[in-house]
Amino acid sequence: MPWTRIQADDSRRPGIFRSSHAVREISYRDAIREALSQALSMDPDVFLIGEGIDDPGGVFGTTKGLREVFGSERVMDSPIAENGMTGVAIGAAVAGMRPVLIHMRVDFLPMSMDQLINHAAKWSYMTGGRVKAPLTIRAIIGRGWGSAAQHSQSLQALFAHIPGLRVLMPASPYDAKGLLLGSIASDSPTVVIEHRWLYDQKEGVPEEAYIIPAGRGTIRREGTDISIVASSYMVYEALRAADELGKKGISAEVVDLRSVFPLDEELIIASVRKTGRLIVADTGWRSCGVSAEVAAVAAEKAHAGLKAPVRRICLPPAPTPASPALEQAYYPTFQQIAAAAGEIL
Amino acid sequence: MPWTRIQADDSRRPGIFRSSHAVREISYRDAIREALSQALSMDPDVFLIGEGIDDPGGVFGTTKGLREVFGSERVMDSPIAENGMTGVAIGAAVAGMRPVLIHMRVDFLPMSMDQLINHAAKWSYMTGGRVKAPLTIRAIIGRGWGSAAQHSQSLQALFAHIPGLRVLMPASPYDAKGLLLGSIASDSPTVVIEHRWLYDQKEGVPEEAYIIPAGRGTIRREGTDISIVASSYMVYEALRAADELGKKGISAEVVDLRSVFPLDEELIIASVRKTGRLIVADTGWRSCGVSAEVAAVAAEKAHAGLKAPVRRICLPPAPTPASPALEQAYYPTFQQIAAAAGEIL
Amino acid sequence: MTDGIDKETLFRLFETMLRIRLFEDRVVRLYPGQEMKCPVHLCIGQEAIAAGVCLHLKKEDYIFSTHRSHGHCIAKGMGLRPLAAELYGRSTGCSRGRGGSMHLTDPENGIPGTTAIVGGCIPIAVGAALSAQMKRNGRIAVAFFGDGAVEEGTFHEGLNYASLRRLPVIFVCENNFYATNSPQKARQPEVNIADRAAGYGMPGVAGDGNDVMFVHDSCREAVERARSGGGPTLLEFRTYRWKAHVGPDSDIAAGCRPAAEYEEWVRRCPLELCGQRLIKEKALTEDDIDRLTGSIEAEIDDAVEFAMNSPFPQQSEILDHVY
Amino acid sequence: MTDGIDKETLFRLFETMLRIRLFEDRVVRLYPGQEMKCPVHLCIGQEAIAAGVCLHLKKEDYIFSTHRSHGHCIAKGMGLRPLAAELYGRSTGCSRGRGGSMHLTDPENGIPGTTAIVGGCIPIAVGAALSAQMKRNGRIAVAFFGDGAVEEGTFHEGLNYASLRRLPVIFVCENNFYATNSPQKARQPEVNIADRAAGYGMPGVAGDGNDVMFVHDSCREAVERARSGGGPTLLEFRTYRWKAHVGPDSDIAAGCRPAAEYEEWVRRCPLELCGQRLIKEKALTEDDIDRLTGSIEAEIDDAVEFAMNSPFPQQSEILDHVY
Ligand SMILES: Cc1ncc(C[n+]2csc(CCOP(=O)(O)OP(=O)(O)O)c2C)c(N)n1
Ligand SMILES: Cc1ncc(C[n+]2csc(CCOP(=O)(O)OP(=O)(O)O)c2C)c(N)n1
Ligand SMILES: [Mg+2]
Ligand SMILES: [Mg+2]
Repeated sequence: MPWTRIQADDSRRPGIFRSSHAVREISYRDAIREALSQALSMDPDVFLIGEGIDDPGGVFGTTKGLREVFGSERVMDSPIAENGMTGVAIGAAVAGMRPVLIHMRVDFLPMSMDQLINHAAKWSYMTGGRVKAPLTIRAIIGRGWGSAAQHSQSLQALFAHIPGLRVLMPASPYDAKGLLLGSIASDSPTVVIEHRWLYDQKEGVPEEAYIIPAGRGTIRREGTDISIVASSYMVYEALRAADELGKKGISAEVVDLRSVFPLDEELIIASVRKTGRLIVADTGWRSCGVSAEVAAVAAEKAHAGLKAPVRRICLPPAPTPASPALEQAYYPTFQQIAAAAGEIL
Repeated sequence: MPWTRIQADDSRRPGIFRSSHAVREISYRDAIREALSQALSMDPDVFLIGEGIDDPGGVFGTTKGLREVFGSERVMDSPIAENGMTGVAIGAAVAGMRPVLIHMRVDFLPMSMDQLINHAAKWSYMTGGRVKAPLTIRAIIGRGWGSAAQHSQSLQALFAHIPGLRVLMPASPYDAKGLLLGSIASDSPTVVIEHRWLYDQKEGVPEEAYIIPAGRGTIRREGTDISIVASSYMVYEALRAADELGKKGISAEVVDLRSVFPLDEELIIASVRKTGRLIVADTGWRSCGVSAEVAAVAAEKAHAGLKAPVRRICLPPAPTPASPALEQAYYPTFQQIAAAAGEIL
Repeated sequence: MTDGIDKETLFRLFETMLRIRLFEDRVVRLYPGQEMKCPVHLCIGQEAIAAGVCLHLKKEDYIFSTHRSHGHCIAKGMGLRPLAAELYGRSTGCSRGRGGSMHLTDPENGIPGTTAIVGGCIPIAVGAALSAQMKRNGRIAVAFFGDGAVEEGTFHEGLNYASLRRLPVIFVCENNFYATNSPQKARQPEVNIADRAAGYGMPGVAGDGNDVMFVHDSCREAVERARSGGGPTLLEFRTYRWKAHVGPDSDIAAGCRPAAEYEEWVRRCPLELCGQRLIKEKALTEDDIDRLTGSIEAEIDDAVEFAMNSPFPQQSEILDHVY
Repeated sequence: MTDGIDKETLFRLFETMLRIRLFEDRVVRLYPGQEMKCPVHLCIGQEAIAAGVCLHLKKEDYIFSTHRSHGHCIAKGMGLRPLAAELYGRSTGCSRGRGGSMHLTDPENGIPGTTAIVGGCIPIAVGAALSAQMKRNGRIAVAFFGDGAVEEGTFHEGLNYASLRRLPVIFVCENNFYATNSPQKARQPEVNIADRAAGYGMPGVAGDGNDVMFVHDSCREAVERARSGGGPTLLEFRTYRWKAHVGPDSDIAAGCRPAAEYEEWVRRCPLELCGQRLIKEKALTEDDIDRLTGSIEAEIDDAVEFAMNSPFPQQSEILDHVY
């Protein structure tokens, strides 16, 4: 098991991006490709599979060139059969492989909820821990250009409800590499959700393989007046909101969840206790969403510290509209976050 | 449309069960069968479909005898093909029928999440409201007898996350009939989740057809010291907990959500403002669950009134164990609710 | 005329194909303007199937389709105005701007909606056929889908149920040999898609999807079977997409598909095949085609102008139509 | 001996069937005691399939199965102690009491787990075969499933992929003509399940699942094909369940299935057929059968005692093994 030889990095790096691990800046896209390439190099049991992942585009560039290096035996195209192929990946995993199953959009995962929820998530438990299903699922979310109701969802909450799964949402290149390698190394099924709008983001990323374990958030910016807890692309909106608020003399702390299941409750609680105010910004819907869970954790475990009502910044309770005019109303931005902060300060 | 002729009953009846509508007491099971039978009688576009629904058992008695009365053209057996048959039901619905699709266990619905989430929930929106999918899905949850990980889940949160769906969880016979008729009458896809342990509960239920609209909870017991918000079977555990607490001089208010999506936020907020304390008891898991949503609503909209941390009573974050010894640790009861109340009073 | 197709029919088929082609050619030209802000999956090269199938259908018959549905909707009778307006995200669009190119609707013309989930429309079409059977209203339903959809469980579940209940539905597989850039042989064993019909106890027919007369002929029988209670049919029409999977550009230079393959199919353009035949049979002259082209172009001009002059939905309407 | 089956093999097949039968008969007797607190789906009447298939398999070959898996696991080599302990929810159970009857595990004997979701095990078995192909370890995988599973999309998606990749997997459909109380003809058009194989470009064989020699014979070829890189096979064995869908009782009196149908199948008991044959061929006497019965009963006594004396899992372990 080469996986035990990789160094675990569980630092909760403060500060904004691009600041640390200075050697070399690469994009979120390249960080993902590097993680996949290193995993394939290190462990012959790792393979990638997904619809069209070996095509010239290479899943927005994240798998580009890997088939040429590792062969089509380990970087495999797939039929359009999401539930079945999830089952195939589970079967390979319980028989000793470490598959990485790649979906161009998270919207196709509802097709595979049976294999994910009833099988992958439960295999270890149902076998009394005797058989593990070390499966990584990459799924992509995004925003805009009229992708409409079926090509634009942000369904992390559906997975984050299910014990037995882990759900990661890297916001930075550094995290994208470390969380993805961590999930491939882990013996449990993990869903890694990437945001298309982050692929061009750059940051210092170590060349060697490293692992960020699930369940650890990080402080992106320290602050004292209000906590903005966010994940994935919403971390950027939160940072912009913090800039805006800073101009008004308000000091916002930005917490990046990185892992939405399990949650880093300690980090959330500590931040809320410090600032006394909480905004949660999520890429998904509100009802029973990740934002609900974060708010609930605060209400349960940081109640005494909460000086004001919690605010949630989420998608409105509607499917995604195609029209650009409606998309503008649909997607929350830093302005809404800043405005919400104004309401509770 | 016979549906417009049914009287809507949106009373939020206080008090415990068996107290009102006194004429005739029937069981939750019979209330469901009566609703189905009346819907079939009133509207030729209504039909029932599901795996084995016409067999001698008749879905725990809830469809028993209906095929004999309405014929196998309207009370139909189905192949074992949950996603496909959900699609068939949607297709029938958009072409003018009002199907009721019945699942013996909610655990089989992950098979059909694609048709439910990507199609049923979005059809009205994607067509700009020009075409509706009036589909009712009945799904059953339960407890015990080693049903284990794949036959025991309580997955309401997965549906309650999705705009375009409605999710109802009747706790009483009166509600079972009214909510089911309401969902058949509605033009939107609705998931009605029934609890097996409630089938023998009896209550006064009017003979005529009536409708309880989605989004309205009800106060099951008035109280002043603490609010216990629950749904489905957990309403009974909440009422027993309230009895226990009453013996110690603590006055608990029990709120039955009835509709978990949309939530009756007004009712929750009013209760929390009155009592200042909140326990949420749900049949499902915690993370991103219905209990998270209720707690988040309180933290957002009743913050000023909250005198203590919120507590959630849910399943532990594990799949369901088969062993009776572990089942005992798995399912929360009124004791845990009462103990949680003790902690925050 | 030969093959049992009269000139009148052939002309109508040609006209429909031309309307589809010219409309999508216009999309190709307009798209770079970046005002049509939604992904477009063009069916240029595949028009014969939409035309050949839909000519058999009555207004009240149902069609269901996919991400690549412009052609099917035009052939089924959708006006170009609401179609163009939908692509431009306007409130006058056929789906009031909520759907975009992938979700077109026209219930008055038997288009209850289209879905961009591969295989998603198959069981839904079966359900519409179930409704028709129960209501005894004589309607039939058609599901259009690609070769990729054949791999989805919905294909299997849909065909099984349709056959079991002998439902009035026709499964029309447009086999263009690719799902995005993935060739059929990377996704399916070497079995003709039409031959899968036998496993469901229903007839299957395969053939040239660029020959509109073949499409029309082979579909006639399926329609008769469906209308007369004979149950479903699986039709596999082989064809080729000229443009990239999504968007107005070619993907050949990018190495997505072999250039020689592409060129061979372009030589077999469905409009050329049909047009040449009409000319040979003296049912049409080059001039007629020009005139027809002119009048359709004018129709498209009007549709685009209508769209551009139409209002966008209001932001305040964001929660409308959810339920 | 005739049919190319030697006495030794036939005897082993008989012994395996008898072990399954006697174990499940014991479950029938013990179940009313209400200490086996989990739903049991008995395979009494269907034992020949488990026995005939598994005799070909090596310890390290994989099997995957369903809610009705006692027989498959016993035939594949699972000990009766961990099996009984699992049914009693003990921590010494094969799944440490977490799985119950529907989720049996024995990785050392090639049983990575069973799933009670209809059709769920099919793609998973395909994935295990993919692993074997990639690791070149010579293993094969078998998926056992019922006639109901044939209707699920997972059947279609699994078979398509297995054939595409020529994976070493065998699909064993135990067609007992019912899914719960729903007859096959209410769920599928009239097509032999084995004939569906052609649509996937793989061989399909159908036959008498109560004739253990037929099962064993027809499986041999499938195993050879799988091991030699020839790809998957679909086998349909027709059989009948004697007990209710779930639980130890008969469902005949309740009107779930016709009594005459049941009686006809009981006359064709797989153990009787095989036992008579062994006796006729003088490979076995009634006395031998009695002795064998006695020794298996003793093994079962031991297993039940082991189970009853085993501890339950601790409540404090409720979060163990989730990840
Ligand atoms: C369930 C699902 N999986 C994947 C996709 C992404 N996707 C969109 S179109 C497409 C290819 C479909 O191929 P085919 O069915 O042959 O239709 P074509 O595009 O060739 O017309 C894929 C994989 C999707 N939309 N839905
Ligand atoms: C996906 C799914 N749907 C429904 C069920 C409920 N169910 C359990 S067993 C069964 C019948 C299965 O029939 P078959 O596959 O023929 O197996 P058999 O019980 O006859 O051995 C059904 C419908 C289930 N477990 N999983
Ligand atoms: Mg295609
Ligand atoms: Mg069966």
